[in-house]
Amino acid sequence: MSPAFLLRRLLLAVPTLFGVAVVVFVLLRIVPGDPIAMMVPGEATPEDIARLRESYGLDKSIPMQFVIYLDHLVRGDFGVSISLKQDVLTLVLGRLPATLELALVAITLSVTCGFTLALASTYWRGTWIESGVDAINSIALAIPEFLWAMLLILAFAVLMPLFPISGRIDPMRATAFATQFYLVESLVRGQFGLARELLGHLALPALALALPLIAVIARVLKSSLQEVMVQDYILLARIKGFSNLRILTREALPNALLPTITLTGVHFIFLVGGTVLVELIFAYPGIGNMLFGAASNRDLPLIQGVTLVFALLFILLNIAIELSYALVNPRLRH
Amino acid sequence: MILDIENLRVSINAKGTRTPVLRGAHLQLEQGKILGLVGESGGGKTMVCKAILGVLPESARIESGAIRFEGRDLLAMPARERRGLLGRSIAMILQNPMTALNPVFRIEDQMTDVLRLHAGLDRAQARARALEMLTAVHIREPERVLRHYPHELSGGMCQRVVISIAFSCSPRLIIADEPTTALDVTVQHQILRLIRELQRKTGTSVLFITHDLGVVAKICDSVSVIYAGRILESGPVERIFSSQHHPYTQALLDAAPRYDRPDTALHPVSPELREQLAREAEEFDRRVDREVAHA
Amino acid sequence: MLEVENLHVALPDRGNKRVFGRPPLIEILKGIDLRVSAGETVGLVGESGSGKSTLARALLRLYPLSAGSIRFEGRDITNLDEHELRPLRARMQIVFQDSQSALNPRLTIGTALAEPFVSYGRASDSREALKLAAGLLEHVGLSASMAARYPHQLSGGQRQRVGIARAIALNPALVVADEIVSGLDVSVQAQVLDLLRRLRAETGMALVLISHDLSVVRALCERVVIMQHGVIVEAGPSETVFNSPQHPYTRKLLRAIPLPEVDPAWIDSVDIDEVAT
Amino acid sequence: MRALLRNPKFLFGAFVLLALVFVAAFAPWLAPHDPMAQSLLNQLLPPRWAKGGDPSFLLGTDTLGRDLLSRMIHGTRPALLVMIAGATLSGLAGVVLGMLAGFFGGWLDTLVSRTVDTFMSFPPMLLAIVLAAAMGPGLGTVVISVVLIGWTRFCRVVRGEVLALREQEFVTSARTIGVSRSRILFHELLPNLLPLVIVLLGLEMGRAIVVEAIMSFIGFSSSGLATWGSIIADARSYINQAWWAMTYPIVAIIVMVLGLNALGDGLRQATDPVLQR
Repeated sequence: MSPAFLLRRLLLAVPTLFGVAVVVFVLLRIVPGDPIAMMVPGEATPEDIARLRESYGLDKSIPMQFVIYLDHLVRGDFGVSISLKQDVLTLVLGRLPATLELALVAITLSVTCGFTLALASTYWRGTWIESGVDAINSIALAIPEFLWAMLLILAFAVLMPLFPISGRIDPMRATAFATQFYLVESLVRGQFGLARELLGHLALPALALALPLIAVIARVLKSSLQEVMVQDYILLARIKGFSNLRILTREALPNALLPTITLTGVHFIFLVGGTVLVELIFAYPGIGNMLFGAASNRDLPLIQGVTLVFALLFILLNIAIELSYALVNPRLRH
Repeated sequence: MILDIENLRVSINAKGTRTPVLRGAHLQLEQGKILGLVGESGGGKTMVCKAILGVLPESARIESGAIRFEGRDLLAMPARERRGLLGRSIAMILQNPMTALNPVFRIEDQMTDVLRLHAGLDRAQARARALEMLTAVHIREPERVLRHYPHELSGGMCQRVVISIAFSCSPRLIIADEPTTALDVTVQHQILRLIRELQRKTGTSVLFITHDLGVVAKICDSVSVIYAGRILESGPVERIFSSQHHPYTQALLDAAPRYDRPDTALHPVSPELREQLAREAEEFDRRVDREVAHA
Repeated sequence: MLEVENLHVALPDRGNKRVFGRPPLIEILKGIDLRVSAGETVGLVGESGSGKSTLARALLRLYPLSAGSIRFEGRDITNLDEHELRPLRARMQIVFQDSQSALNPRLTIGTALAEPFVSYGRASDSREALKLAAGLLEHVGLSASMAARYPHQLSGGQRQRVGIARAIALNPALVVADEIVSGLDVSVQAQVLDLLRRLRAETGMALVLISHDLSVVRALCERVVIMQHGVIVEAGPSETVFNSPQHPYTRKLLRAIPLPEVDPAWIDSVDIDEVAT
Repeated sequence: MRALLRNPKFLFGAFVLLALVFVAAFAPWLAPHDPMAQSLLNQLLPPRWAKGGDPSFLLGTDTLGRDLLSRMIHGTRPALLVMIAGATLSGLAGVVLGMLAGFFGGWLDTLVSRTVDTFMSFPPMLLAIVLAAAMGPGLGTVVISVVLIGWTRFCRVVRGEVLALREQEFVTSARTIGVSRSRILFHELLPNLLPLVIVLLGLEMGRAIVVEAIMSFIGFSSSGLATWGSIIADARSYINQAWWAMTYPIVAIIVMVLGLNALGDGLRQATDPVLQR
């Protein structure tokens, strides 16, 4: 991985970020109704409103407003939430760790399960294991996370109550944490009881997010493995006398990773995007859930803040995926 | 006799239909010699080679016959023992050097893994042996080549590396499947000489699979011609390239242009000959079916 | 008929992407001079990396030239744009090496062969174009019923015949054949070479036959051009070049060809050491 | 056509789609009750076959005593509308832009690619929510959300495919026989894109139904209508009293999604010439 490549990639993100800023600006300007009118208490005078309008730059022309808006963004000033009356950036950053932990658990789950399924069905090719994996896959693939979430609620919360269906942790115990990364913190501190409770709350939302990705990874990795397994160098490895397991994991897997990362990369992003909905369904206190509150209160600065943070997250994730691609591909390594 | 294939019958069973691909093939390779196996694509050359190595496709079934390696039938051997022979006693050189090496590993890893598995060498010993082998295939800067990835080497260089891997465990049999077909003609010349040189030095026997009778004439001691899964004729190269040969061998010779005989007309293998060979193959199939029905 | 002077072609090096801007160019052809007379057959021989396939495409202006000039039938075509080239394209054709990729996988053979007639208005309607296409198929020794098939349903030799049929559809003055028999069995190769020989005799078209195989070129060509690393090292009548090769590279190429004659000395007549990586 | 009728995936998909169209068309006649009619006497009735079920409410009732079967039947209408309008519009926009960007490259490609990147930088639901906050709830909002989320999927895939196809020799070959650029795009490339677009359309139609359900679930679809999403949203609140209410719409949506995917897949299998032997 050359620094030049990384630089190129980061620079390419600039127009995308700018595009995101433009789209958010346009979307929020087409909102009917006056956002200022909602911000002020009923007894405010027209002078008060005008003053506020001026302080938000809303009395200027649209291009001027855009410049002011960009200027604020660049300085990291996302404004003040209308409904919560707090700094947007602080609010979003306070909730972000919960979303990140959810996404991380879901991604770990999908990568582990996806790899296991793909490797197992390649190793036991032509047996019932392969057909079983294929069947599960095609169903998991077709059903989006929203329906999985509902099915999981039905199955594991109502018919067979194993897991809680809402929240992140008992609020009484949430005060024990110094950071917002509850799961990481409890694991680092060795508080496994707390970690178990956190994971219990995470189980269903993470599974709902992970299931479609598990299927994608299993399918793509399996077909790449099958493509790789008929290559000459695999034949040569077999003729070198290596065991089947070693050939699969040592010789074939690294080669199958390349197409798998390319083809599944975008699905990791879909997974992170899916947190918005899954958080709402499971009342999980991340930024996605905050967004719904903001949307129903028409809290424009907050909507804008969450949107921009998500966009930034997506762009970083994209770069991480490309980096991992370069890392396993010797042709790009130097 | 290091390799003795007797009456080998293999068929492919796909979608309920059985297609014979090897029809009672016989093949004899003497210790320390190079045997050429020649034929057109689809004639069964590759199937012979896959049958010896035990890497036939899943749809293929061995119906009868024996593949004796140093007197022991590979087909009757337990799978684990048979696999133990691979790499140690039997090695292979593949057609396309650019795809024969694993693209994600350095040359060093790909040369030493087999040495560590079979020769019981440690990392340093294996590396020393790898350098020795690269020198033996006349690579000038073996140290540097070890650090490279396959895509950083030319086709000819990759094939030298593949050859050095094949010879590194001092196998007694090497199967070379069209090892020069993908190479330029000048590189082919070098690689052929290299294989000949190493083979003479180590006394290894080589089964050399090719479609090019010219290559056979230059490198092999004896030759077998295969068509539709049947060996049409076998014999020392001197005989086959002098006068007495099968009409099919003659037809192959007549089809290839020669720069030293520009005025000779080119003749494809005639439909009549193909028909006759197909009839013979069918007859063989019917005979086998009758035998099976009897038994 | 075709005159190429001091032709230079440079193509972008895709393996070497820059942080900004375009990838650097690699010069593939470094000053090629070539003449082909009407009805002549010229063989272009070289090993991989010699630039022969690039030359094939550059001759037909399928690649941008960085220097030099190409004249075709007395007209300078060096700087013509695609629109101006269009009428000339009917006069110069190419047959590609990879017959699989050269045919649209989702068009029938008939449609593919009717295409030249349609695009040059040589057929009044699509039915007539299809009829002409069927005639073409028979002309190259295939049955007219092949028209309903798709490329993947044909064998390699059959596909290559279709490629040839498409190239000769408009009666071109020049056909460039780029490695069209490599990868085919000798018997099929003999058939395709025979077809080319017959078509040339019938139509009087000029043929530039590109191949890595000197024997193939010798069988068909009156003149031969030997290329190495983007330059021509030797050119002349086949007779002369094959009987008394002047350039050491030509001699090396000829010596490297294994003739089907037992000759124990041949194998030792090569320097075994690695050339350059 | 025969291949279609023998393809089980296509048959299953076609059956599901036709059933949906039929139910949507005759909803008022098929539904036993008014989907909005509340009845405090018939709150939370279980399905007819369960203990305490009422024969006139086949699938039971919700907390307001509305007939679930009638609500399910009327829910097919918004589902069908969003599915057809959303998938068609996003497919059209994505395919056209993807083809143009991939084929012509240059500034057009840069513009389209950057726009796709920008749209993909929003979580799909976030886009829909922001849009709903701006436009207010309603079926129109849902359709626009489906298009805004969906067009990038088409565009990305089609552009990539065109880029890959453009490198194939048959495109160069078409140039050499004088085929114009627009004919290359529509006559040569489009047939190669169709199988892919068919599959994508099947997937997108399924997704559109899900997006509609999600938007109803979070209350951003039309509030005055009985939709499958609104049944899920209502049932979520009384899930511990009547778990079955939620299963009807979930099962309906899953069957629709699987059916539409199979329809696209089967249609491709039966019509793609490359898959025919």
